[in-house]
Amino acid sequence: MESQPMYLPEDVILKVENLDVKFYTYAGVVHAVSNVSFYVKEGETVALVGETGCGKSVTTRAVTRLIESPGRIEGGSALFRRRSGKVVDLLKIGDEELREIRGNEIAYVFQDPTSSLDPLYTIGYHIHETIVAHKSKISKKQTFKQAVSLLKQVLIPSPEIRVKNYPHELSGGMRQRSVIAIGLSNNPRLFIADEPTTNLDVTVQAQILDLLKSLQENYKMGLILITHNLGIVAEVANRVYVMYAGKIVEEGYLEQIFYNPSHPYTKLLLRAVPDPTKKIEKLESIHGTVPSLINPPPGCRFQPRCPFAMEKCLIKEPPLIEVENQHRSACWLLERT
Amino acid sequence: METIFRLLRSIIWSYAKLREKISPGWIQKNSSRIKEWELMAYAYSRSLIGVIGGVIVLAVFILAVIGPLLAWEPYWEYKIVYDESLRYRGPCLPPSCTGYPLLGTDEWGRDIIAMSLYGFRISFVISIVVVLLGAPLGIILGLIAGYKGGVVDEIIMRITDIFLAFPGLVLAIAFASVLPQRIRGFLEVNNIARAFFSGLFGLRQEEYGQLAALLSIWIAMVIVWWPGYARIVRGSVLSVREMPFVEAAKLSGLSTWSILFKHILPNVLSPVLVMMTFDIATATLFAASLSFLGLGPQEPVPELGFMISKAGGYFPERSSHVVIYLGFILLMMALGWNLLGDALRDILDPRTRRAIEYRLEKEKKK
Amino acid sequence: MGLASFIARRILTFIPTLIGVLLITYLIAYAIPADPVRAWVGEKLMNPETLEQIKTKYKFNAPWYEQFMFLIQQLLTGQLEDPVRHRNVFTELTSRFAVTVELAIVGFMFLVIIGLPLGIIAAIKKDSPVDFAVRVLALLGSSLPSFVLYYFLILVLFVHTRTTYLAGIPMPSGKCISDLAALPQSVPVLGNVASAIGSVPMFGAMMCGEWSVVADTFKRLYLPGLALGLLNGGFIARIVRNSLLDSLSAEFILYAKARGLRKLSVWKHALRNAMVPVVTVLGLNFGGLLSGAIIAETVFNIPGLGRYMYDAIMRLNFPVIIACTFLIAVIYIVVNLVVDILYAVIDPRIRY
Amino acid sequence: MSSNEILKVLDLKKHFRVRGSLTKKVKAVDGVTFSIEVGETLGVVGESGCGKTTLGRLVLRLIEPTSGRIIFDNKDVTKAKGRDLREYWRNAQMVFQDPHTSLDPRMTIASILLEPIRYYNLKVGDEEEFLVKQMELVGLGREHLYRYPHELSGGQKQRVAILRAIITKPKFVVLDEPTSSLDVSVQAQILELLKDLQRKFNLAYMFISHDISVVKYMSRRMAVMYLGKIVELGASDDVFEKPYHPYSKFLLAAVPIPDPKIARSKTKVLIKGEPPSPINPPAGCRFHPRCPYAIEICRKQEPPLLEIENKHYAACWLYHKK
Repeated sequence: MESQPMYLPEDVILKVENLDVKFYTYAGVVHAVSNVSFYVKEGETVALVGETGCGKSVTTRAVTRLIESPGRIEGGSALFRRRSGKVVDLLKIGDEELREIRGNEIAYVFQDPTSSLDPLYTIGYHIHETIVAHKSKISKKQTFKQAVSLLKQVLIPSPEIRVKNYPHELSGGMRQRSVIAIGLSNNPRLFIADEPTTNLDVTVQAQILDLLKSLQENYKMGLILITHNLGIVAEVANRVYVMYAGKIVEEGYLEQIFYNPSHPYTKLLLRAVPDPTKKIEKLESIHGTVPSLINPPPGCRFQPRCPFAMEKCLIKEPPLIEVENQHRSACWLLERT
Repeated sequence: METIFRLLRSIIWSYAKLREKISPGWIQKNSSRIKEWELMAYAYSRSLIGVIGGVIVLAVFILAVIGPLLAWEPYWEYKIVYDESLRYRGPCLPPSCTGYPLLGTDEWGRDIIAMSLYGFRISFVISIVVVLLGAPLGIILGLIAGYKGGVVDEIIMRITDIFLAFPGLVLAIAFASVLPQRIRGFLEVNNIARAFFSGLFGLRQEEYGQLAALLSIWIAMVIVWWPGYARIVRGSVLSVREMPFVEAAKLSGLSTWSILFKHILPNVLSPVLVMMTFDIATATLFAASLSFLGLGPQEPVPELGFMISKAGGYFPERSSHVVIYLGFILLMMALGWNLLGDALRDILDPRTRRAIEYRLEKEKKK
Repeated sequence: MGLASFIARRILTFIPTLIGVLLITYLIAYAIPADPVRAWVGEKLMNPETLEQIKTKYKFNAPWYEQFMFLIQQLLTGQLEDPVRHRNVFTELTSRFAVTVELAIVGFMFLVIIGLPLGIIAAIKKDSPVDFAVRVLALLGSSLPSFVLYYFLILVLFVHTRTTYLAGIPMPSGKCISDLAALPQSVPVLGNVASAIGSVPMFGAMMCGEWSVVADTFKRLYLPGLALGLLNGGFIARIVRNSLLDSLSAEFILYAKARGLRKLSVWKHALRNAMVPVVTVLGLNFGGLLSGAIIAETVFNIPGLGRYMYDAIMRLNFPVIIACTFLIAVIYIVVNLVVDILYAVIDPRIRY
Repeated sequence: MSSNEILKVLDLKKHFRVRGSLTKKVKAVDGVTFSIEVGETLGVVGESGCGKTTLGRLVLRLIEPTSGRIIFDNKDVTKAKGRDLREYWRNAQMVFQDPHTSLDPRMTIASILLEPIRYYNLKVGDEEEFLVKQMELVGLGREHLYRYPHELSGGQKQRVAILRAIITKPKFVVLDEPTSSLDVSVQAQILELLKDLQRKFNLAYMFISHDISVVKYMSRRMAVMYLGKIVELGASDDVFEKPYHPYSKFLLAAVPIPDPKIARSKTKVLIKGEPPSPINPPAGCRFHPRCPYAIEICRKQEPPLLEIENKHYAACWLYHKK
């Protein structure tokens, strides 16, 4: 059965709509991601921001169905424009087609490069494997040559030697660069970086971010950056999605989010982070903790911690309300009555 | 399952109420601990393997305690003296034949069911005591080696290595063949020890020669038993001692010994407990193997391994019923502990904890 | 590069272990309050002259440490003599050990054949009836008294079907044996190795192409081998299962999927990573088999190392006891070393 | 020594032996000198492997120093033993990075908190009432007292760990990355709590962190560490606004600023490579292989920590004899 050709605006690579992911654990059903929609354009950096357990990693993993049992994608669509120009729904295509896209057209960098790399194989072998999985006729010699040039691109010194190194022989920063090189091995159209610098030192973090930015410019790929660090967002993102408890609470261009935040959570979060360039008397802290996603609070999920909560917030979940052009926020305070 | 949970819970709560009576406020202060116990009881009651194991162990325990009192035939009477046809008489099961003995006799014409009742006690006592003596020895040495490190660690681990380089059975054979004469001499003159040990094993006091053989198996096994514990405990201590809570305890003013016993030991105990449970099974079989090789007590002591080895000489023509029945008993004794250990490993596994916790909550709500 | 120095260092740390093992053995044997010489000679041949002769030969009148040094010296120079059989201990030990090696290999084969596939299937079909069956097999295997299982296999496979026999050990032909013994003269180093390997009858027969002897050996030993496999196979399967499940849930497996690798490549990563703990357990099991399965050797009437040592203890045969313990301790050391080296082969993180 | 100083550390060193080698040494902390005044916070920043965590433990004698002196409250505690060491620990405490591992999982909160009280024989009257009062200090209540650590959230656990540290009424607390395993919103709560307690009890803090923004917010003075040495030390504002040492410059430039305009306008100065291993560090100035301003002397001689401006020190030859 041939499905209807799906529509995607020209410059959009990925458009996710109403994504729903649940984890069926013993402890009950965790509604990890509910009703999340976002899109990524060519050559654009989109940041997903939020605290631990807000569902940002799950969202991106769900896009290529990397959710393992007991997790399940319950609904939504993820339209993706393939290199050939064909638009497919990643959540519906067959396993083999999905495999062809993974690691080839969509590349990942997971949070911890140490545990993403198989300790028993060299960096070169990882790249070789990734290329061979998507190109049938290529010799080992060729792939290793390619591996060397990829490592050179991610600025690893003496790549001819490093290509034969095992992961444990590299420093944390080099490992992260290698993982980025693996991601680039098939010229992906979309690059998903999940907390790519969390375990790294600040100076190395700056190097990696710089590298990601320049690579993105060279390759013209879409970049989804997942992070909890607002400083990183400020440095590299074009557009920002703020997530809280499995939902997107605010979205917009970088300046809109930073200079005109409209959701109380975003506002408080921005004031909870010490900015070293400013004199701060007191940090704003958000009292309480992130709610359980098994029994999320009724109405707005931020309501139990929100200093502006009204009666309505307890009853009804707020939809995303337009604040200004492309800037939307899920808060009842913005409702024009 | 439900009844077992309720039973365990009522035991927990009656203990808690007792403590509450002694020192008021105990229940409130220990509510989390009681919750923890309940959680264990729940997890255990939901484990089919564990419940079966527990029932078997309990049955073996009861039989071991009352067995020698229950046995209707004294083991020291050789029936074949009166009736030669009683030697290796086959089982006599009700429909086809009625009467005595139900499952047949051994080479001396004794009822094997009655003999096995003595056997329970002997095997049970040996296995429990070996593990209860061997494990603490190994645990203490492992704790010291792991926590102190350096030269102390090196020396303790070299000694451990020496004992591990010996195959356990061989070392035990060596001990079992060396010790009996000395112990026998000791028991001959020491009446109190004789009375104590004969009571413990459910044997007659006259059997001190055989008691000496049993005790030497015992000592031999304790000596080969501790190195495994020393090693596993040392390994765990090495990782626990790096935990910040150990440093925090130092800063809280605790001495090295207090830290070892209050913080480190409780945190390395789970794998050791599991290992001990499995080891009681291994020790049961190990002791039986030694007797099987003729290194344990001799006639007339009805030790299970020894009786099987005797019957083995007539196997399979005349004695298969003895091998089957006594083999089955040994199997059950070991299986009970092994099942229990397997369940215990699951219960103590922190990875499954959350799930158990939640299911208990749900159960309670119902 | 570091491997040689690692092995050297390990062997150095094992020397005290070895000395400790020998010393303890000797002290235990020495502590026996009986007259070993009487046990060696037997009541019939007893006359004061022979007794005195043996006593002087083995330095029984000297202090214990001199006796010990004497035994060790004899052991290390290969002159130790079995005072009961009046043969060089090593000649006897070699033939006994060769039999044990055969049994260990057959047993190990069954162990691997039963353990590995069952473990992998149990991991793939986690929480299924197969998984449960493996668990039960592991529990039964470790709960069943080995000798009872041996009797039963004899009952089924020997008494009823006669597919095996319980006496003798098949040997290659005399010509084959003398050919192998002559090898070191024709080819210097390699010949020595080949000759040593050929001293295990099964291998000797293979080298001479006497396949019927190999088949006979297998027919003779498959029963105890199967028994050993059944007793420990379930346990091995559980280890395989657990470590495979661990490696399957590792992050790099998910990452391999994210890279779009084919199923086969993903499994390659999972299986190789699961091997490390399995190699340890298999190695230690093989070491245990090499040290002699005394009970199996007793029940199946196999003249192996375990049986030899058992007899020696029973007759207070010090020289043989010392030699056997020495061999067993060396096996322990070598097995541990080989396991460590295998680690390094599998896992590049471990380098010496 | 000015009477206002609670802690003074002189030329403190810790060299670890590398396993399996007789000659190789990790110079985790290699000649560190600083002091902390009563009631003030000294921030210590640096990247992984710079020795900041080792320094914290050395100061508290949880690790034995190789050489150097530690003077606490005018008493030399470098070699203190038994009773003296306990007395030191009663007055100098520590909060660890990860509250999940710094609280014994097998003890209830009450028994964890009672340990210092019992082992230091503190007179508190009714234990339970005392504990409840103390719990209120850190924003927890009686209902948390008899729980196990796993029943609390990360932030609550860290509150308990902080309370354990201050329950003996110490004068000085080492805070070893106390918020790096917590979420941003919880981090702010804990930082405010720490500031609050400092004011209440006039505590001196040594605040160790890799997060420069947090250190700057928390501390009046800060020290920058590189490969076991302090390379720059001064008032936090001064160090941040006008770093002297080239390494500090790179480090501070790399800090992401949560403000897009500043973040994008700031000049990019990226340092090359990653910190080398502290095993056999380079001779001379340890930073010279990566330093773009390195001169001849840097390769040969180690620069001393010099006062360049009012109480602002840097260890760099570039500022020597100016």
